[in-house]
Amino acid sequence: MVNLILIIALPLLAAFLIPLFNYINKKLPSIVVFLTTAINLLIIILNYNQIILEPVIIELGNWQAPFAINIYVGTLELISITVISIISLIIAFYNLNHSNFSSESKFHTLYSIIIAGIYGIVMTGDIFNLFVFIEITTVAAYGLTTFNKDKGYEAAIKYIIIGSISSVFLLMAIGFTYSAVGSLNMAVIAAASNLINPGLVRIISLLFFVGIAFEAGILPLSIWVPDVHSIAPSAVSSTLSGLVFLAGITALIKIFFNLFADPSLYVFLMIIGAISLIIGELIAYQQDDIKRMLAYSSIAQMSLVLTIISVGTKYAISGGLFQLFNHAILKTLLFLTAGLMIKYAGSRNISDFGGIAKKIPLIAVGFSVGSLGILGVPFFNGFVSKIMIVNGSLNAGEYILTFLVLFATVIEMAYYLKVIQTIFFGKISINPHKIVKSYVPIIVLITVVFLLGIYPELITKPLNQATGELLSRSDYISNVLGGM
Amino acid sequence: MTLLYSLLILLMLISGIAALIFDKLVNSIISAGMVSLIAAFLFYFLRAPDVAMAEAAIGTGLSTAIFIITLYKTEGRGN
Amino acid sequence: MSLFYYTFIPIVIAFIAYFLNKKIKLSLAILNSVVFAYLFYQISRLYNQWNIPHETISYYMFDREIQLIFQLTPLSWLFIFMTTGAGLLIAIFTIKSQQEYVLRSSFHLNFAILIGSILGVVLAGDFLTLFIFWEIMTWSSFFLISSGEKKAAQKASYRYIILSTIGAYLMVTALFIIYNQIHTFGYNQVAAHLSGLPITESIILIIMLAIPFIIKAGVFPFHVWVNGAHSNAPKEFSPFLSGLMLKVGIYGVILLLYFVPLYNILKESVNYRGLPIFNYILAIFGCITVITGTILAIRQEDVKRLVAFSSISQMGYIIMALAISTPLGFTGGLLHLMNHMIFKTTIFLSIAAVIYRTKTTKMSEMGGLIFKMPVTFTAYLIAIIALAGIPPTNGFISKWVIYQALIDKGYIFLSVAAFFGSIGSFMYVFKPLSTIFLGQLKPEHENIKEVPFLMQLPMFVLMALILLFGILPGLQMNLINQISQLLNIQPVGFTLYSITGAFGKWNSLVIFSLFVGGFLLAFIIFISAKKSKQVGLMDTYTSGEYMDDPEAYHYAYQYFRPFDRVFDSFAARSLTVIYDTFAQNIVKLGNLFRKSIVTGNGQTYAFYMVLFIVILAFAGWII
Amino acid sequence: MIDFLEKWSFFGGSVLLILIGLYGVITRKNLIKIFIGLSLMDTGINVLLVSLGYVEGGIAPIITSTINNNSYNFVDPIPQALVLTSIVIGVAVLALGLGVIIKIYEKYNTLDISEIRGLRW
Repeated sequence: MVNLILIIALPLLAAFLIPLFNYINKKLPSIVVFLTTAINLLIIILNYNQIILEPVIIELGNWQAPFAINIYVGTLELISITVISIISLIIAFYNLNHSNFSSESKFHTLYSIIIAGIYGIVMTGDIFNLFVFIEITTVAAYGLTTFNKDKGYEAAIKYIIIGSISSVFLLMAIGFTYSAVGSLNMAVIAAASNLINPGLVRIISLLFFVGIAFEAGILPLSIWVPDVHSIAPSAVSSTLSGLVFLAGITALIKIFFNLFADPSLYVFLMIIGAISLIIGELIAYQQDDIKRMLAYSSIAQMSLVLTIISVGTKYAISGGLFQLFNHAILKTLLFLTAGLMIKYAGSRNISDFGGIAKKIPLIAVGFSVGSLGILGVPFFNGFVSKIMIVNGSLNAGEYILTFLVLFATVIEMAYYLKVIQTIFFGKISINPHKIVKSYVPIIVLITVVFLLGIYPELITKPLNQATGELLSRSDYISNVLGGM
Repeated sequence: MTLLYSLLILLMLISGIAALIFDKLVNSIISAGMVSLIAAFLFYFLRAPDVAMAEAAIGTGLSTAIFIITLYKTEGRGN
Repeated sequence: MSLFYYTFIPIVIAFIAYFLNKKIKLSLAILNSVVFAYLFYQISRLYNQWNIPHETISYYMFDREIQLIFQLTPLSWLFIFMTTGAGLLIAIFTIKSQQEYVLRSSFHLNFAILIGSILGVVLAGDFLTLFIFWEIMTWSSFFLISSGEKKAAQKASYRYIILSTIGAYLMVTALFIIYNQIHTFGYNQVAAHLSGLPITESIILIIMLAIPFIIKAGVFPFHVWVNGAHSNAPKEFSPFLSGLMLKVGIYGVILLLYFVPLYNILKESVNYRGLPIFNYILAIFGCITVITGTILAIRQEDVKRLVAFSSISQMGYIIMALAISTPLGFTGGLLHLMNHMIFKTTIFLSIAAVIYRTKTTKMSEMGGLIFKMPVTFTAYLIAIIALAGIPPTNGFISKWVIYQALIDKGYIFLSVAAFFGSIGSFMYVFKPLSTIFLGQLKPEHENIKEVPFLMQLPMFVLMALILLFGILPGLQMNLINQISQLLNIQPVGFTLYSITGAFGKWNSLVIFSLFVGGFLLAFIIFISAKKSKQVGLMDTYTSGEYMDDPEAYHYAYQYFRPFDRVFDSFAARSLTVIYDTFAQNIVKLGNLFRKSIVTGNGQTYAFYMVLFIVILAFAGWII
Repeated sequence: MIDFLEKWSFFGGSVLLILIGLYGVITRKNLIKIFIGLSLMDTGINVLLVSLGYVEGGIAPIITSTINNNSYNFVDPIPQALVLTSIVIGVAVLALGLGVIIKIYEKYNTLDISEIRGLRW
């Protein structure tokens, strides 16, 4: 058993050593980032079998649970960090060839920091620590947004304004929680949440929701997403859209299922998610800029996940979680391939991608695999999650929700197919630019997509376990606090 | 004592509002610095001297300084 | 060979061939033909082996293993036999016909996947398997349609996929409503569960299950995708689309009504004139489909569109026959299904051959090809004779049985519609005949040759089949009676060359002899008569004006104008417009959201945040 | 009156300061003023957090020469630790934001946020 704290510490350490490495060799930073992500994956694989048996709790500084900051890795967190490590490894590999930014070492520093932050958000068992990791992630994301000099600053300023406001709300929620419970440990708060004044709990949960949902792609709060995702470099877009959203939703799930399990709030989450889903899809349909389209699609997908999870039954939650992880994989694939297509065509507009598939077939195939996965074509990973979502929502008797989800998928189909048709069957209308073709990340991601589509039990079995853990709060509390 | 706190808080709020309604940005920035300074005092009265020191140094000093630098680098350049 | 492999061999081979295709240009088409031939051979050997056991694959979903079941019945044998047969003929056809086609490799890849998925749909033994392969079928056919060379192909395929998906989602919703109660997707269990439910509930579920099939079959009011898809698909795919894909929809209807005997549930609902209301409405829709398809087909100037509308109207016959659910109707429907597949494939293939040579689909741009492409002409001629329902072709027999069934039950309106469609079909199939093949040759088509042998071969095979089944319908009836027995439908009496209808017996051998005699007589007269005089095409007279656009004066242009004028107001009221308006309104709504919400101003976004909190707080989160 | 002030002045004052900051962020057009608003919000939340941990008559949680045996008499140190972290994070974000503002000014030659709308719809 290797200490899991390493997977947060290593990227942070790498981040601050990167300027040094950069001094030695210009190529070294990207290799270092690649190595750290690879080591992280290795650590997780080594620990996998143990964590799947029972949750691992690591207390920092050898203090007992309520007093020390702790790290809690249950099954949900385990799946999340596995997905995160795989995707961050793939993106780091992509960066080996593709990071031609003028300030390369800064890019890799920030990338390492954001990875560390994402791991932290998922794994931490302490709400203030959660705040710190969210801030680490967002600050790194602000920095990464500006790497596209052109409009990056404008996107960044919007992101910073919204991010600062929501961090104030998050901090306020943490303050109220602390004043009510007297502890920052999630398990203690969970144990005490029934004793707090229910009105206060509702205020706190609203503040938490606003503070975290802005990082999780829920529409009125995440309205900055299209600007940032479309402007940032592709590797960053895929990180933000795939991983940061994943972490954000995971944090929301923890807040609403572990901390304050108040089922009367789920209906709000469901309505917010449903509205956000439909609006996100409708706006995505209008886009001509491919990355903006993908960003709106991410918003819609995240809203879908939130809506389904807030149904609150076992089937619905596992379906939503599966969709969440699928989305992380698929959006990485989509953003990476879209970025390559943009570079090749020299334009962001979908209408300029006509017939691009004849020139760069693998990239076009990668994009279509991603789209078909999101649309839920059989034997792609999205199919199983879509089926599970339908099953979950129908099982809970949410017929209107099922209708909305399927309606949204039809709209989604309309805009993804527009792109696929253009890139495969359109007329060539561009004079192509030379690009570095990196096939390995795309092939790996396509393989993962089909692997999960054909053998869904790879993820559905752990997911069922994770859902079981989420729905039994008392186990979580007693796991962390022991016999207290 | 309570009255003193309340007065300080009132002053803080007034400087906060002033920071927002002043036309000249320099005045706004200085008002914002005032808010931080009063907050530092409040921290001290709330038995948090360490926080008070940090707020005084960072909130009042550093923040104001970087605001002024930004102002100088942007619209203040002409003046 | 295991049933499971029938679905996966084409798919796997397709991917292998796709990568081979970079090196060897024709490898995909040839490999596909070989694979389909092998499958065809294997499937023909499966005939009469109805008791081979079910096969299952387990697929872990939700929190349990779900069994995907594959099974073989006479019904599914009929469809897999037809699928691989049609696939084989078309694959052979494409070897030569696609040499200049850029998206060749994508065509073959998707075509093989499509064949595999149709085999999966038909061999499926439970609804989930059916749904999975149904989706794959929809998607691969979507890619096939959108790989058409015309620009409109993309829009057409778009309409196709959106409609299909809406149908599929209705089906999946119904399936999971049922699944949540019985935790299985098996045909029998679902049927048993549905018969236990209150009648309205089960009828709603049945309709939801049936809609994807009805959409795929192109029945009114979901026929809007058919003409666009058929006319814009690659010319080699249109035959398959019309000949087989539409029939898979029919397979679904048969599956629901008879195989999973939901008809028994429907019988207990409101009956109207001896039919469950669902069936009656389906029959009426079939009848409307016949009329709409016929009228619209007559108007078309584009030959592929014309034949597409003809497909719609023929599907109406089949639906009508199946919906009235008498033994005779069922037999007629299945007969017509097979026969339509044969002759419609022939028509589309001969048109594909014409397009291959002339590169156009506008009828007014062709003419006089009879001397240049005699084989294609003969294929087209025989096929349209079958389509119009003239003996001694197979089309006549199936239509005859359908009429018998309709009149026997006394559905006057349906019978009149069927006759109307039959007469209309004379008109619309004659239009391409006279304008493409007869008349005068266009100057630019002076050097056209007959298509290569590999393209003629499928046409010969199909022509032979049309005549064979026209003379010996007993060959088909043998299988149909086996299906009837399986589905507990009373078989219809038959011998090798005769069928017993409601009002008598049809003996095709006698009629065939008569026709051969008549044909010989006519041929002798034709030989002995004086040869007609050939006039140049542009040798047209106007009243002293110079003609700068002879195309507009071509006699093929607005061929049946007087007839069309009668139905102008009818044709203007298009369903497509309604669907399009609905879609546009959704798009407009999205645009409204986009313009009003995403203003680009960071401050507005901050304001949304505050507003969001306030609204949530006062909507009941806090207060 | 005094009781009311004693009970609510810190809480009310800090919440009001946050709201004032929020108002500034939403209404002021100038980017620097918006960031002043953000820093006001930060200050407000810091005061709020510290006041939540304040114990009436307690002493500062720092080691001094005075001997104090009554450990309950300490003001809760955790919120103060939080506030320290939050101040540092706040100023980091502020510095980053102001840096971006300088770049924006170089590019758009304005600080009016309503004119910086290259990315929309």
